[in-house]
Order: sequence, then structure tokens, then C-alpha cells
Amino acid sequence: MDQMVENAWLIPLFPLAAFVIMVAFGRQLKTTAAYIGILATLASFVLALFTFLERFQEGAETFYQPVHWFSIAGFDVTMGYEVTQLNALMLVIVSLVSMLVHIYSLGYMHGDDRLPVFYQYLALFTFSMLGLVISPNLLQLYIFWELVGVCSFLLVGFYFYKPEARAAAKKAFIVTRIGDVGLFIAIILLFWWTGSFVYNDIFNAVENGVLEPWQITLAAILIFIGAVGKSGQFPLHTWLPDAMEGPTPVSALIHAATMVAAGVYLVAATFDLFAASPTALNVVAYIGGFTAIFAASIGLTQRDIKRVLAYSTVSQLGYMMLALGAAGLIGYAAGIFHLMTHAFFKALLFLAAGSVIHAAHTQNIFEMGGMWKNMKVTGWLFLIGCLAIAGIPPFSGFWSKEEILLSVYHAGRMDLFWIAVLAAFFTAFYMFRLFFVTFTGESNLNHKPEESPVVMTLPMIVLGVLAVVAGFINTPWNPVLGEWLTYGMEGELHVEAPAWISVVTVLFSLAGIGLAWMMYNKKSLSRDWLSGRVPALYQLSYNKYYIDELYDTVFVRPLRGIGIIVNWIDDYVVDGAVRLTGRITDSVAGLGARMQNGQIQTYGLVTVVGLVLLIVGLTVAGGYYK
Amino acid sequence: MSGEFIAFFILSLFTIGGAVFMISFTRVVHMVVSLAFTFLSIAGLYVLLEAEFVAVTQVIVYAGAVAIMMLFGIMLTPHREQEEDAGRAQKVVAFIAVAAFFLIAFFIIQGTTWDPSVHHFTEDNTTMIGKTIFTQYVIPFELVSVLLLVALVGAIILAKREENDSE
Amino acid sequence: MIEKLLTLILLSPLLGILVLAFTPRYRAGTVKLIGILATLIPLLLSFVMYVQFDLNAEGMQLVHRADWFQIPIQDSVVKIAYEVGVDGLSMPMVLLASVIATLGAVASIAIQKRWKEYFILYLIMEIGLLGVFMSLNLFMFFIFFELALIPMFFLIAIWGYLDREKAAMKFLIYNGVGSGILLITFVALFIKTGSLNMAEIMTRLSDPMSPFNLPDSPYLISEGLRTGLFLALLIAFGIKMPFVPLHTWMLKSYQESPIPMIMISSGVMIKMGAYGLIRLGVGFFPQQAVELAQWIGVLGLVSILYGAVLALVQKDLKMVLAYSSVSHMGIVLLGIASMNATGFQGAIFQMVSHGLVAALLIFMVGVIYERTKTTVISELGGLAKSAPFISGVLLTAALASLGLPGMSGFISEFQAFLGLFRAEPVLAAIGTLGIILTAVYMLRAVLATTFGPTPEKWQDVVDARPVEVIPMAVLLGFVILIGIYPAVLGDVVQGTLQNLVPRIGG
Amino acid sequence: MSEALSQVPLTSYLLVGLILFSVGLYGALTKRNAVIVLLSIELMLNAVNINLVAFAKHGLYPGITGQIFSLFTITIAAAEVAVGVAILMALYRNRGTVQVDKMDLMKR
Repeated sequence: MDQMVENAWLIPLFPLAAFVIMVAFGRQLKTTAAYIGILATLASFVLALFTFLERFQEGAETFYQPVHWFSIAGFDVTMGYEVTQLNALMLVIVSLVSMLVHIYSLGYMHGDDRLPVFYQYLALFTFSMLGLVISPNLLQLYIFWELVGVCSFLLVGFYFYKPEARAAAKKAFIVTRIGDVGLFIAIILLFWWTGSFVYNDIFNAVENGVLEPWQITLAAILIFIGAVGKSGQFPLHTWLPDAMEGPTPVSALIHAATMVAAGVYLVAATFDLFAASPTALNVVAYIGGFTAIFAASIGLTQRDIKRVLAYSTVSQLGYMMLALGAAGLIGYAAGIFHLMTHAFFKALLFLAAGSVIHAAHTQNIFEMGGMWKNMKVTGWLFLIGCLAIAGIPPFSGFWSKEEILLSVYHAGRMDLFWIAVLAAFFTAFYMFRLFFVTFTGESNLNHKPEESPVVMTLPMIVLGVLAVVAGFINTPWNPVLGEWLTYGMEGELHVEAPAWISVVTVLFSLAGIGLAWMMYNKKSLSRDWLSGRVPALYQLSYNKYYIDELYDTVFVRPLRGIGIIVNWIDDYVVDGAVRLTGRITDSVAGLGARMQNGQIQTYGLVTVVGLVLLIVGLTVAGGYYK
Repeated sequence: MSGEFIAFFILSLFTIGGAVFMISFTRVVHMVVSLAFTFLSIAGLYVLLEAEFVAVTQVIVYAGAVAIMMLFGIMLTPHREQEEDAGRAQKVVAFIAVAAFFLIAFFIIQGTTWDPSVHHFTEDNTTMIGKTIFTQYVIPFELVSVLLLVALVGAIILAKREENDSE
Repeated sequence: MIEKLLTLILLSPLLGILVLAFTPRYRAGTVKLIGILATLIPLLLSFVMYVQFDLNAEGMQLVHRADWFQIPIQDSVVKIAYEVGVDGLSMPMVLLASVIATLGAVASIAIQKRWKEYFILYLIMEIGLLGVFMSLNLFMFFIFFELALIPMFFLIAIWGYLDREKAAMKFLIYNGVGSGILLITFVALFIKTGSLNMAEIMTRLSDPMSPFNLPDSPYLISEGLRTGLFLALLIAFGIKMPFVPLHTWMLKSYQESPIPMIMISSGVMIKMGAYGLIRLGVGFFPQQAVELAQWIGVLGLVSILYGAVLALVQKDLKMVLAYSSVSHMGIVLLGIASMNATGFQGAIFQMVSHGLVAALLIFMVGVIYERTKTTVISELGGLAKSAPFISGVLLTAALASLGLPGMSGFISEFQAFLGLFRAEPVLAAIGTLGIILTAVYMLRAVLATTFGPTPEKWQDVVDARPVEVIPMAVLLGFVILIGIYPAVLGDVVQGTLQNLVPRIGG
Repeated sequence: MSEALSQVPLTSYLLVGLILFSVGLYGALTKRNAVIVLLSIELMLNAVNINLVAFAKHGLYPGITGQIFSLFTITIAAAEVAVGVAILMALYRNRGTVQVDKMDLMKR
């Protein structure tokens, strides 16, 4: 074992093994299943960490190992694994968060008799996500891409007896599938245009000008549609807030830290393709920017603690897309950096929220209040998460968000820049609204909430530490991570940006926090101060801009209507034609049957008529044998 | 015009007349009587055709046995005064069909050139028939006798009143 | 011995019939056991066939030939031989047929009456199913085609649900019309080419120097006639497949047939249509197939979307599956329409995959029906609580059906679309809508059945019994095996495709 | 053969036979009473017999065979009448009628 990377293929296999074991033994495992899962993810994490450390040096070569899988009409399709800077980092993030969530769930899911099933799904998800990250070609990526989707679907629908969970699971699967089809088409088109599924072959083809510009743009946009679906970007974002029907650890792992980031990862992994098409990049940037502000504005008014976090996730993912699309290589580095820090602090926030829900037995923040007194640890950790996401120095969110804003500014995209700043203001406001309403003031609960057990707080503490310190890996004056990530790629990485940008953004964030403080803690401003003045806007935001209703009227109902109409057609026209044929035959036969009346004389008559006709016919025709 | 022609003319007139009367009478007994008349005339025709044995047989079997049997049949089953015929439509169709058949056959008979030669039997008719039947056609003859026997038995069984029927 | 392997497979169900003939009819258990065991023999032999199959050989393998009888025609005599063989196209189908037949027999345990007649008919039908895929001449093909059809009629008419006679009649008449067209086509081919052997007809039709292709020859088979014959084959096999608008027989028979019959019907029988279309339609008339490829593609597309949209609004689980079969067979047509090796491979994969998945789904519906006595979606619900295993398998099967990677459905769809995108990108792009719609209707039906609150009446539904687990496990095993390691099927198909594809110029 | 010319020609006999046959056929097709139908059938048989006997004397292959076959026909006709009348009586006993149009058992 001279090189760790050569064994990277083992990383996803640990959770797979755990999954197989758990399925084989089924529910009789009880909590043993949890320990199997934790052990497997721990093994993955350790291996991923070693791999990462080995990679974390300049000049490390990409490691690529394909094996024959099967042949399509003489063409060898390979499976394999690859270790690059990007996915080495992703491996660590995924396996780490996954491991922490595995541990946390032991406390959160305690007492649920379907605990082994939960851990089966979690293990399968971890396997799929790690497999997705380690894939060296698009086909393999797509396979795992769908698998993580299905795990997400299963976990959202974990409380299958709740109709909301059922609807949410269905919605999650179908909406992401719409995006997946884009990716599906992109993979096929790229295969015919470049003759390969493998990233590197495709990039080489792009570089060598094998593809026409419109082909590159089309392929890139189709891939991006896949990313939009997975990362909950506008207009396919509707599934993500609904997905909060799943158990909270799942929300933390899948719908905040890892799977939804897969869209961002996909764009990053195929960045060379995107880079070749300015149009595609613009699409990415504007969709990302719009989603960032759009989701943030919805987050302002939501009352469900997990839904607020969900919209903040959508918004933050929009940020990453914005960075990837708008700002070239620096944006690429910034986007990935934000992906990493976001994974930590958003997972932290969700786990903390889970801890709160665990104690409060409700998800409506206005039914909580005053949790700080009883839940010091959770409260502190939640505060850390809020500060991080709001972009207050020196928390990790500050550094990554700063990097994004700087890069966008540097790229000269002022429109996008101000959108991002505004989104940051919104973010700060609704996160602290959440914090103040939940943790300060009088308790609205009729029972005394209790602090969560150690098995739940410990993972949160680890994430809390990371949420604080992770930012220092890539400071503007020493972008270690950025340089490492973009090693071997062409482009300018050092940014000369005016210092006022940082000041302005932090001020905006502080303003958001302050506003939230005044409205929800000090109550010097009425809660209805804004919503009372522009109720239309408030309603619009609270109802998520009626997007769900819009989709319902534009797509779902017409589709069902078409279905009913077509069903009618099938019944009466298509099958009707069949029945008509049958009936015609039947009535002709009926005529014949009337002749067949049992009267011997009628038979005789028919015979005679037939004989006469035959003779006449044969006489006229002159007989068959002339 | 020879006597043969006159005889043929009268006999065939009776034959056809009897048949037509049989069809058009409405009472069953009249029908049978007119049919018997036809049978006898046909026997006469056979004589003209130098088939004396057949003629005698015709008289015995048809005019005698069959007509009498028919009378029995009529007497043993109920009959209305006026016999109903088939519906009008069926009658018309049947008439057209039969007429068409008649015309076709008529034109075929008329259109065919028949060998004008006439065969005169040198031997006694009964002797000839006897010889031929018991030499050349002995097997069909035996078969026919078996058939007659079977018909006899069958007719008896069919006509016999069933035991539980009378109760 | 090995050269007679196929004959052994073909005739081995006869052994079961023989034993059954001497079994008392009232011994239900014994009859069922013998019925199941009798289907195991061809299954085992089929696996031997799989092992014996030479991946690198071209053309037919394991051929067994014997003289049968002669027909004097005009001034010569045509010998009709008994000839069986398999190639990469038919071998998977034979294997599929024997697997599904065995599992169908296991599923037949639920049959309530007249077991002896049932299993005798069942085994006769199995001979038909196996024979269709093995036949090397049109005469045998047709005989076996009908041999599968007729017992199916009785099996539906006697052992079906309430409206069974009507369903059986519809099945028989519809398929009878198809068979009629098929017979006329075969006779026309026979008269024109003077041969019944598939390979011989193929060479006679394609060889540019043969008298059937020389413009001045009296034996010339014109383009028009070829197109006509191809269309006739398309319709005859289209009824079997079935594609829109020839699909309505299937709805009724899905609703009224006993579960094992639907397994056989959707698992194997409708594949006979697709198989025939590839082997005979495209095999005999590659030129015409290429010319009409676009229209075949449109047919496939219509079937996919039409079936999917209809499956979306059905109230009965069985009807959802019926329309989903229409939709999935549309993908086979798309694969064929692509007229390249990739698409054909996709079509064959889809045939096998759909055979397995559809059989599994319908088996699950049967298992649920046995417990709840209903298949109406709105009456079901929350079964995951009382019967988690059944629900899990049903959900997995649904996921396989909607093309989840890691299972056979994905790999099939992917290849079919991969092929079609090369040939007809626009059609293919529209066709991908079907992927979304499949997810929508499958999840709608399955989630409504398994998820949600559990009504009082389904609280005590019993989970799967061991004898039910066997078919589930076997079918799922195959589905996952093909999904994870497609080479088990792909390698078999390769050689034959290399043979077929140059003829269509793809 | 002058004698032949003076004779009644074959055609006349055939026409008599044809007329009888047609009348019988019409009767068999239209009469409702089973007895009359039987009578009509006898008429048709007789028409055939006339032809047979006529061909025994005239025509290309004259000979005694024609007469013999007419004898066979008469025999069979007799048997037919016997059985027919017996059937009629049995029918009458069972169904109370001898009307042909009431006898439609074949339909069921």
C-alpha cells in the first residue's frame, strides 16, 4: 500500500457492505444496525481523510482507474474511480458529515422500531453519494446520481404513514427526475459527439474543438438542468422545502450538506465544459443569483424552523451557482469553498434544529420561544451556525461568502454582486429571526424542553468547531484551498479588490441581524411593521410566490385532464373501434343466424337458391377451369 | 300421330295434373288421392318405356303401399280442414327459385343433342331384371334388403308407444 | 447429447403432462407440486444452454435438425424440417421464458379449482412459448405461436376473474386476427421464395444475385410487395406487443386473467411480438425497416406517452400495470426504430428487463389481491405498516420499472435512448418525457398502495409467506444482476447484433 | 331409323320428369304439413325414376341397369315412407303437432 489513492475505491464500499449486512439481517438488528453504519462511515471517513491528506500537496496527479463494465454494440463502457482535488475534498466532506449524522441519529431516532431501516437507507445513501463523487465518467455519475435521489426519496418518505410525507417523497423524486432527464440527454448527446462518457475524454474533445459551440452550450445547459433539479434551484426548487417531512438528520445530511450540493459538484466537475460556453455560464450565474435572492425572500416569512433552513439552503446553493457561473476560476474556487463551509454550518444548523424539535415536539417557531434557558449547548451551537451563515467574521461563512462576493465583483458583474449582497442581508435577517424567536423571549411550550443527549450534541460540537475554523483554510491573503483546487487549471486566482466590499457586506449582514433583533427580541419594532404595510408582498412571500399552485394549475392538472380525456378516447374511440368491429361482425353473423332458424324448409330453400345461383354463376362465368 | 304418342300425352297429362292438384288441394285426403293418380299414370309411362316389371312394382309399392301408408299417417295425426301453407314471402322465393331451376333444367334439356337411337329389349323384361340383379347387382340387392329390414324394425320401434307414455 | 439440448428443453414439459395425466385430479397438492417440478426441468436445462452458449460464434447454435414431412409444390417438393436453434437474440428469450414459466407455476399455487387441467394446459403453453423462440423455420414458428395462444385462451376463460369469458374471447380474437395476418404473410413468403427456413429466406431475399432480386427475373419480389409484407408483419406482431392503437385486448385480459397468466402474458408472450418483429420483420426486410424506421419510432413514442398518460389516471392497480406495459414496450419499438446496434441492444435488454419487472410487479399485485381482495388504488393504502416486506418489494419493483440505475430497467432504457438519439434526436428528446411520466404514474400507484395511513381493515394483513418470497427474490435477483452487471446479457447479444446490424447499414 | 322418329322422344320424358320434380320441390319447400312434405318428396323420387327408366331405353348407354336402379329407388322410397311416417307419429306423440315450422329443434 504505497499510495492511499489507489485504495480510494474502498471508500464507498464500506457503507455498501454495511447496507448489504443490514438488509440481510433486517429489523432484528435493532440498534446494532446503527453501530454497523457508524463503523462503516468511520472507516470511509478515515480512508477519505488519508486520501485527502495525500492529495493535499501541490502537483498531485489525478488518479484514474477504469475497469470494463459491459459493451454497448462493440463499445466498451467502463466503470472506475478517479481521485482529483475536487472529489478528494468532497469525499472528506461527505464521509465526515455522514458519519456525524449517523452518530446523531442514534439519539434522534432512539426508540423508533424502524431504526434499522433508517440506517439501511442512510448507508445506501452514503454509498451512493461517495460513489457519485468518485465517478470518473458521466454514466457512472448518473447511476449514483439517481441512487442518491432514490435514497432521498426513501428517507423523505420515511414516515410513510403521514400523507404529507408521501406527497413530499413523490414530489422530491419526480421534480428531481425532471432535472435528471436533462442530464440523461446531455450524457447521450456528449457520447455521440465525443465518443466517450469519461470526463477527461469529453474535456479533451472540447479543448480540441471537436464540438461546435452550440453543442457545447446545449450539453452544458442540459447538464445544468440536472444540477438545477438536484440542487433545488429555481424553477425546480419546490421539492426541497417539502422534503423537510423527512427525519431531521436526513435533512441535515441529504437536503443540506451533501446531496443537494451534488448539483453544484456536477457543475464544478464538468466546469471545463461550462467554461467553453459563455452562454451556459451566464445561465448558471443568473439562475443561481435569482435563486439566491428568491429563496431568501421566501425564507423571510416562513414559520416552520426546517422550512426556513430549507429555503436558506436553496438560497446558499444559488450563491454557489452564482459563483461558478459568474466569476471564472476564482468563482470556481469560491463556489467549492462555500460548498464546504456550507456543508458544515448548514449541517450544524439542521442538527441543532433537530435537537430543538426533539425537545419541543413542534416545528413551528412561534410555538417555541425561550429555549435558550434549557438548551444552552444547542443554543450556542445554533448561534454559531447563524453567525456563520450570516457571514460574520471570523466564522467560516464569512470567508467563503466574502470570496464569492469578491470574485463576482472582480469579474465586473455588478448586477449579480448587488443581488448577492441583498441576499446576504435577507439571510442574516431570517436566520436571526429564527434564532430570536426560537431561543429568546417567553416560552410558549407547555412543557419544559430538555437538552439532547451527548450522542446528539457531540456531532454538533464537532460541526460547530468546523463551522468556526474551516474558513481559515482559504483566506483572501492565503487562498490555500483555492490554489490547490485549481491546480493545473489556467486562470487568475489572486484578487485585487477594494477593502470596502468586506466592510459593506458585513454591515449589510449586521443590519439584517439588527433588524431581526429589534423586531423579534427587543420588540421595539412591531412584527407587523413591514407585513402590515405591504400585505400583498408578505402574502406573496409566505405563500412561496404561489409557485406550487402555479405548477399545479399549469402542469399537474392539465396532465391529469389530458389523462382523463385520453382515457375517454381509449375507452370509446380506440376500444370503441374494436367493439364496433366486433359488433358489425356480430350483426352480420346475426343475419346469418336468423337464416339458421331451425326450419328445415328454409334450409332447403336456401340450398335450392344456392344451387340455382351456382349453376347460373358457373354458366355465366364459364366455369373455373376454362 | 301414333297411338304411343296419344298414350304418352294422356298419361303425362294425368301425371302432371295429379301432381299439380296435389299441390293445390287444401284437404289432405284429396292430396293423397290425387297423388295416387299420379303414381298410376307414371306406371303407365313405364309401360310405354318397355319397363313392365317396374311399372307393376310402381303400382304395387306406390299406388298401393305408400299411398295407403300415407292415409294411415294422415288418419293417425290431426289435421285441420284447411291446411296452412308457408308464409307469403317464402312461397314467392320458393316459387322463383324453383321456376329458375325449372327454366335452367329446361333449357339444358332442350339444348342438349340427345342420341336418337332407341334400345329395344329383346328378352323378357322380368327375366332380364332377375338375371342382372342376381348376378351383377347381387350385393346392392342384399344391402337394400338389409336396409328394408332395418327400416322395418326402426319404423316399428319409432311408432311404438313408449311404456311410460301411455300413463 | 448436447446437440439435442434444445429439443430436450422444448419437450421436457411433456414429461410433466404425462405424469399429470396419471395423477388423480383431486390431489391438489400433488398436482401443483408436479406442475412446478415439471417447469423446473426446462429451467435447469436452459441454464445448461446458457453455459453451453458460445459467445463468439456467429449464427445459430445448438442446432438440432430432423426431417419432418414434405409438401409437393408445383414441380418440386419442399421439405419441412424440424429445426431448432438459438442465437444471441433468442437465447435470452428462451431463458426468460423458462424462468417466468417456473415462477408463474409457483404463483399458480393460488389457483382454486381444476388444478390438473390447469397445469396440463399451462405446460402445453410453455412448450409453445419455448418453441417460438427456438424455431428456425416459419412453419414451426407459427405452430408454436398458436400453441402458446390457445391454451392461454382456456386458462383465462376458465380460471380468470368475473368477466373472464369476455376477456378470453377478446384475447383470442384479437390475437387470432394477428395470427391470421401472420399466416398470410408466411404463406406469401413461402410461395414467393419457396422456402420456410428463416435463414434461407433471409439469404434469398438479400442476395443481390438471387432471382428474387434481379429486375428481369420472373421471380422478382417487388419493393411494393416487400413493404406490404413488412407492414403485415408489423401489424401482426404489433398486436402481440402491443402498441397503440392495437393494445386494447391487453387491458381486458390484465383485468380478468389469473395472475400467473398475466405474468406469462406480459413477461413472455408480448415479447414474442417484439422478437418476431426483430427476427422476421427487420431480419427479412432490412431495407423496408430502415425506410419506415421513423414511423416505427413515432409508433413507439405514441405508445410510450399514451400508455404513460393513461397509466396516470387509472383507478385500478392492474390497469396501471397494463398501460405501463404498453408504455414500456414503446421503448422496445424506439430501440428498433433507431436501426443501429446500440438501439437493438437496448430493445433486447428492454424485452428481458420488462419481462422480469412486469412479471414481478404483477406477481406483487396478485399477492396483495390475495390478501385484500381488491386492486382498486383508492381502497388500498398504508400496507407498508402491516406488510413491510411486500411493500418494500413492490416499491423496489416500481423503481426498477421506472428505470432506476442499478436495476435492469435503466440499462435498457439508456441503451434504447442512446441508440435513438443517434438516429432520431427529436423523437428521442420527446421520448424522454416518458421517463418522467413513468416515475409519476408508478409512484402515484405504488405510494398510494403502500404509503399513507393504514386503514383499519388492512391492519392485520399478513406479510409475505416463504413460497411467495421465492419468485420475488428470484425476479429481483435477475433484475439487479442485469442492472449491475449488464455483460451477462450484453455479451450474449453482441455476436448476433454484429451479424444483424450490417444488413440495416447501421 | 325411321321407327325411332315416330317414337316419343327422350326429351318429352325428361320434361315430364322435370315438371314433376319441380312441383315436388315446390311442395317440399312450402307445405307446412309434414305428411304433405313427405308426399312431395315421393313425387321428386318418382321424377327421378322416370328419368332412370327413360334413359334405360333411350340415350347413349341404354340397358337394364336403369330399370334396376329405379327398383332400388322404389325400395328405398318405401323404406323412407315407413320410417318417415313412424317418425311423424312419434313426433306427434311427443310434441302434439306435425307442422314442419314447429319443428325447430335444430336451432337449439
